[in-house]
Amino acid sequence: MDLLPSQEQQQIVDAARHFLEGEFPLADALQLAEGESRITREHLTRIAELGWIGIGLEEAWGGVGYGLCEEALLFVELGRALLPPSILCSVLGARIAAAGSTRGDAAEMGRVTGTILSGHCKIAAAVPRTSTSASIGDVVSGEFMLYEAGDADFALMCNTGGAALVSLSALKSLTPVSCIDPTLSAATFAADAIEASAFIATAQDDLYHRGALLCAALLLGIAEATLQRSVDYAKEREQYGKPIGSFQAIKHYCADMAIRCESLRAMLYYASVKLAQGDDSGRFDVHTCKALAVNYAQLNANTAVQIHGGMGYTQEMDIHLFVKRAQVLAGLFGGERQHLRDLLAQPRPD
Amino acid sequence: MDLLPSQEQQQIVDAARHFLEGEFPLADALQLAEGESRITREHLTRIAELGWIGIGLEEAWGGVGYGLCEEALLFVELGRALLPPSILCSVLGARIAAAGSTRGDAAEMGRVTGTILSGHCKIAAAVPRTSTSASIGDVVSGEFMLYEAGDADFALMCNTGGAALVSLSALKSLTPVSCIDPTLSAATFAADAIEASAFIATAQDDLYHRGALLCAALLLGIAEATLQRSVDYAKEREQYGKPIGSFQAIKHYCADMAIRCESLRAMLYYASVKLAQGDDSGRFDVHTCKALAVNYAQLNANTAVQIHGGMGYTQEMDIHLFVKRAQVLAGLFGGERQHLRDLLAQPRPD
Amino acid sequence: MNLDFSPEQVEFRERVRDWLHDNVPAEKRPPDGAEGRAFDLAWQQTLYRGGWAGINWPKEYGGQGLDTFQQLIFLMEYSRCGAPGDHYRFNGLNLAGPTIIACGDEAQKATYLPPILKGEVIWCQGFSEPGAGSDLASLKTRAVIEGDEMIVTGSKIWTSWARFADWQQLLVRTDPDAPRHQGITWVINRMDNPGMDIRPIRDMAGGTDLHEVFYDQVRIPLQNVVGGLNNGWKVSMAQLSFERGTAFMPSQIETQNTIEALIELAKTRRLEDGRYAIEDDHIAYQLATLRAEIRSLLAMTLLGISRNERLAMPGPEGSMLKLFQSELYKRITALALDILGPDRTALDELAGRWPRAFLGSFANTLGGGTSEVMRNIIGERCLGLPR
Amino acid sequence: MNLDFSPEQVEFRERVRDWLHDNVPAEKRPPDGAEGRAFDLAWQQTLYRGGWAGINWPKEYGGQGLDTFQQLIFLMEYSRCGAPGDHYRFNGLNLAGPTIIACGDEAQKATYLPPILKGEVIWCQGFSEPGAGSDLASLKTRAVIEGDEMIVTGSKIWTSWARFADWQQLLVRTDPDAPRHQGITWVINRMDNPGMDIRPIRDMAGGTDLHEVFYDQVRIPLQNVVGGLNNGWKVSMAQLSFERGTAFMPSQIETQNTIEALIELAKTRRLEDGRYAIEDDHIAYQLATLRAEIRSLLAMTLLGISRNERLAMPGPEGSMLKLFQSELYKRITALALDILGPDRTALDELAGRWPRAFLGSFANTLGGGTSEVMRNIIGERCLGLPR
Repeated sequence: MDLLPSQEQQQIVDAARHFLEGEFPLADALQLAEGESRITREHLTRIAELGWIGIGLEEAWGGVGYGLCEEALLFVELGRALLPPSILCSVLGARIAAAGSTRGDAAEMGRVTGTILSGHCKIAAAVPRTSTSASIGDVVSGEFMLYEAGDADFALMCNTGGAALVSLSALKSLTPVSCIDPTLSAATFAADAIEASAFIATAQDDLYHRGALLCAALLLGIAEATLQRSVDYAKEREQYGKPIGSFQAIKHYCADMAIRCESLRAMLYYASVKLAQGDDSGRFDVHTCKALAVNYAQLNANTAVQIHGGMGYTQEMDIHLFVKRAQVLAGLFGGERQHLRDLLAQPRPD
Repeated sequence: MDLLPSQEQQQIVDAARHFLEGEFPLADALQLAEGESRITREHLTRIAELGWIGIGLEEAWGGVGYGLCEEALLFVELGRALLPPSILCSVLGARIAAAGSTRGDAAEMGRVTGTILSGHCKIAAAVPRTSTSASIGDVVSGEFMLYEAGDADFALMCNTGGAALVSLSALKSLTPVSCIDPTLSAATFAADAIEASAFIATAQDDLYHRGALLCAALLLGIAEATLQRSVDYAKEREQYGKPIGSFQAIKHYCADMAIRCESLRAMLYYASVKLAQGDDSGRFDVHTCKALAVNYAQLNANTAVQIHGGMGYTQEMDIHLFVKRAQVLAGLFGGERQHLRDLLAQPRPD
Repeated sequence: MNLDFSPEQVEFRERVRDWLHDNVPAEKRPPDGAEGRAFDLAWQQTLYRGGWAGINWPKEYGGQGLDTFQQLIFLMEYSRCGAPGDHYRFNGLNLAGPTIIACGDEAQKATYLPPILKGEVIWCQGFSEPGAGSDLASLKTRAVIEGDEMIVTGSKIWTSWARFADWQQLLVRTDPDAPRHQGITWVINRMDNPGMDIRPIRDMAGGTDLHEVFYDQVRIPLQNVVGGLNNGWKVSMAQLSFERGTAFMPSQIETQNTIEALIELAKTRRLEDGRYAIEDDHIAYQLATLRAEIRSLLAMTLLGISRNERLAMPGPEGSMLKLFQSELYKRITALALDILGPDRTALDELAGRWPRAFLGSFANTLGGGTSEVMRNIIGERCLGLPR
Repeated sequence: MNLDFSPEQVEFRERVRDWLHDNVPAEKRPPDGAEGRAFDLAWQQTLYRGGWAGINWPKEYGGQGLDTFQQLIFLMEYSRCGAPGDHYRFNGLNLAGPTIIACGDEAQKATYLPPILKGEVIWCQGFSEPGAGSDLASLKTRAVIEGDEMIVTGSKIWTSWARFADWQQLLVRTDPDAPRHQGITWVINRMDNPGMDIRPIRDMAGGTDLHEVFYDQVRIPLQNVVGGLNNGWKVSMAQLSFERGTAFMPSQIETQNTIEALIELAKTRRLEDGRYAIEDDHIAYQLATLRAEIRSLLAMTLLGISRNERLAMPGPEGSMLKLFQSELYKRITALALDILGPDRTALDELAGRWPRAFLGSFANTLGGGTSEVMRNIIGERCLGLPR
């Protein structure tokens, strides 16, 4: 038993962080036009070359053959760097396509798997606007909020029953929406019995909980990044002749933020292991993880604004991007309320 | 328009505070045996002599003839001094008896009114353990928690429908309960169609809302007393070579406690005026006041323990008595949940 | 303890209500910018013509010379009928104007007050500096006296509406050798004064109302000094007590509109599970608690006014109102986003005003003194805790 | 990242489980006092005889010489089956014992360690003083060296179980002229030493486990000094890291039992409106959030152990566990009272253990470092913020 990342796992983390800091400095995001994507098609292929999209996919399907733990570790770094959720959709999309390639239109899905893994296919996230109205299966209906539809090929939609890929060309009328997150484009659409390109049921591959876990990893990245920025700023910025970090109000905000990071990181590791090994408590732990992640990432990002004072409220610093991204990720793969309900409904975990 | 107490009202407050500090110093409460009442029969008659029990009662009924505002101001001071809730029951009980004296067994109720007002009759508070099961009217049923039954003559019970006085001798079997508040005795009883000595419907005199408001006043006394003690202690107690009140953690706790006091005091004044003049929003304002009072008094008392450190956790200081009394008062005349529901159900107040 | 209005006050309220009913513009205020300025000035002109400008300002400068209660009655009716917010007019009406009334000389009053009420000018503030946000006393913008002028060099930040303002109330350091709270001067500056550079700052809600302002050898006549040279700390403290006293009254009253709108939203929006939001007890209790706290905010405002009326000067309790209200507003907008579910990420009609209000709410606990500074002030000035 | 136990660890767990199943006493621990002491010692003796005393203590002193993971496995099984809490044994097993192992000399180890494991003695602590609660370094209890003894005069407070303890780990000032963190010595004191006066303090939950202890010319042999004269600060800091590291592991695991019991309570108690408490969404979300946070507390404990195992010494993260758990526990018990409604004021069967637990919970954010001190430590030692 050892809950810390192994040396090999730590290398994946370090390499990812190094690459992301070098290639996707957040300062760039401050220069983008509203709705302009930080990840171009070209970027996506470079990311794919690193093996990130197939990192947790079995080698037999063209993946790298690591597991969920490595995927989760990588997504913490992607969250910290505020890379867009379409990468999460690519990772899950590759699994749908790969599974789809074993039945139905096998050749086509095999080809799609390849294009996703090579980064030549972009997948937008479609979130049911109310889960009661959405129906996701071989045929898809309902109202959805769609992120990064711009130059995407597919939309990925997912609920507790399963996950589907829908060709973006099948969606007739997208209504553009001005997104709270200026680095993401958004739109809504109503699907009325659209045929999915591929669908995979939860019983076959539990992408809902996998997605929720990876989304929690992205949120941990936000919680940690905003803590780090706050601590750095509190050491540097002086008021009344002292660094503001020496004032208890600020120091205690930071301490509470640190506990949230520690709690969430521990829970992410724990849930990753449990879900990966198909443990009885795996889903309970994922619900726990996502519920905490939504709550903690928002608290940390929002507190970071307060710690940064007036500057934190401007778009000259990047703090606001974390606040906004946390709102987007809060809704992906089940909101806080839903995960809390689900975890309370479960029997006592061992 | 002037929301502050008038000069005459302020005199009532000052006199009450002076009397209470002199006659009922809280230090005495620390010496009591568990369950022993701070207010003996003799004390009660002295209090009655001051006119406190009939302060808000019409002169025609033997009262002093002030109104609800003066009553509320007095009860803040009674709350601050942690005088027991039976005094509140006497104040309301006098109204029930007085109204009862206008019908039914008029002579008997006239006599009871007199004994209550003269402090020769003690009234215990009976709280429905679940409001759904309690039925309060000319006949009373349900399960109740009873405070200060010891040497009481009547129990007062009240819900939104009205308020009743039940002779304590009519209650067959009291089951003593060890009360969280060591200065109060407690018991439970189940009433199965017991005839009330007197009952007054809300339509005739709204004792439920009056009781809730005065209970909120008692809770404001707790909120203010614990703030005052905390501030005094924070100025005096040194750690790390400085008064602890100079540390932001403590200072900011105190600031938040002060805001709660200011908010609750303003609301108490406002609601008193509104309820007294029968304004449309009167009940809304009382629900608001009691809901805030329960919440704020608990927060302030609990925070005061933390500010007082280890000493606050002992029975050598009086802070714990406020923590405990706040729990008792939280349940009288409707809990926080109930008042929140009621206030939300009302139309927008003007 | 009474909330009764006198017959005269009731009659006054009727007049206010009638006039507002007939005169409040039907069209919405255009977004910020030149059109916003034009709208604000036009509305102020309408108020002035109607005899409603400067309710409690002295008559000789165009005000109505009425008391705080009449001002309160006016503001309550004003807020209730959804009349336009102060926007660009805020500074002149609530900060610069009252400060000049309190500390200015006769000439200054005659020169600067009437144009504010007549809707001819917009004012802005120049207090905070890049290095000194909460710590106002450490400001570094220098003013060297030369003859009957001061020559100002330095920079200011968080100046609202600077691009669209005519005048600025500016704090500068006139004596660098004096202790930090001394040697500061409060002075009136023209915004088209040569040597100034005004740079808008984009805030997280997308607005560009805030600015950084740079001063390079900017000349200001000494007759523009208000309250005397090197006396600026005192003048600005008087102002902060207005800011924390009555200046936010309209927004306190407005907060009630906001929570009522949120309750309406909760009655019509469905959650992920298909229920109306208000049917979720967790949401219902939060709404009820906010409604209760906002009701007490109104009561606190009335209590504060009653106190001011007796004591003739706003007390430190104004800091409590400021802190309480700004934190409440943050909780309201955060709850709104929770109610909206996945739609919360939409900045347009889909989610109404709420996501933008949520982003804007972060300013409330920073501007005009951070919540932490307010807690210090409450602890030290209201409760007497040691610094 | 793995949670797999090795075959040996699984086998170990089976043995623990079996033994506990056969040996955990059926009767409840009697209330505190002499009977409590007898019960605790008897249970420790049973553990010792069964070969389960001092799981990770060296074998030569009666321990089992096993690793942290085996200790963890033992504690998880122990907590799960509802075995007796540490109570009076806490100090010897978790604080005094480990400190002597880490800093004691050979003779001290041989003398003091075995009786702890064999269930022969109870230990208590003498650190805090009336004037110095959180600020340990300002302690004033004086010890004057005379020959091979020290003579102690002063007083200590918050000493748990003092009336029922045999030994005390005591911090005294041996060099009054040294800077405040120096000149302090950690020494072993007999509780029946002449010159001592032990006064119980009644806590708000009604317990009398806490004491004030007065020392009037109390003589302690110098051979009882652990870690060297004037080196007591370092020794006690090592101890605080045990306290914040693994000592609270059992109670962290216990917290899970508590929230599960509260969830059960919510399923069977009815609210004022007649519904079961768990049907109220507000209560349900709070229960779910607490269940989630307590699940993460377990994960944090495992992460902490994994870290300790690699780094060989508990890190400052232990402070996070301490703070997180104590605040969680307060929220659990406060929620319990909310669920209980009017019955919450009963300290007997009517409301079960909850009201007393609520009162007792206040101790958690005070003892062993207040929450405010813990936040300072986290800010300064974990995050590197300036003092």
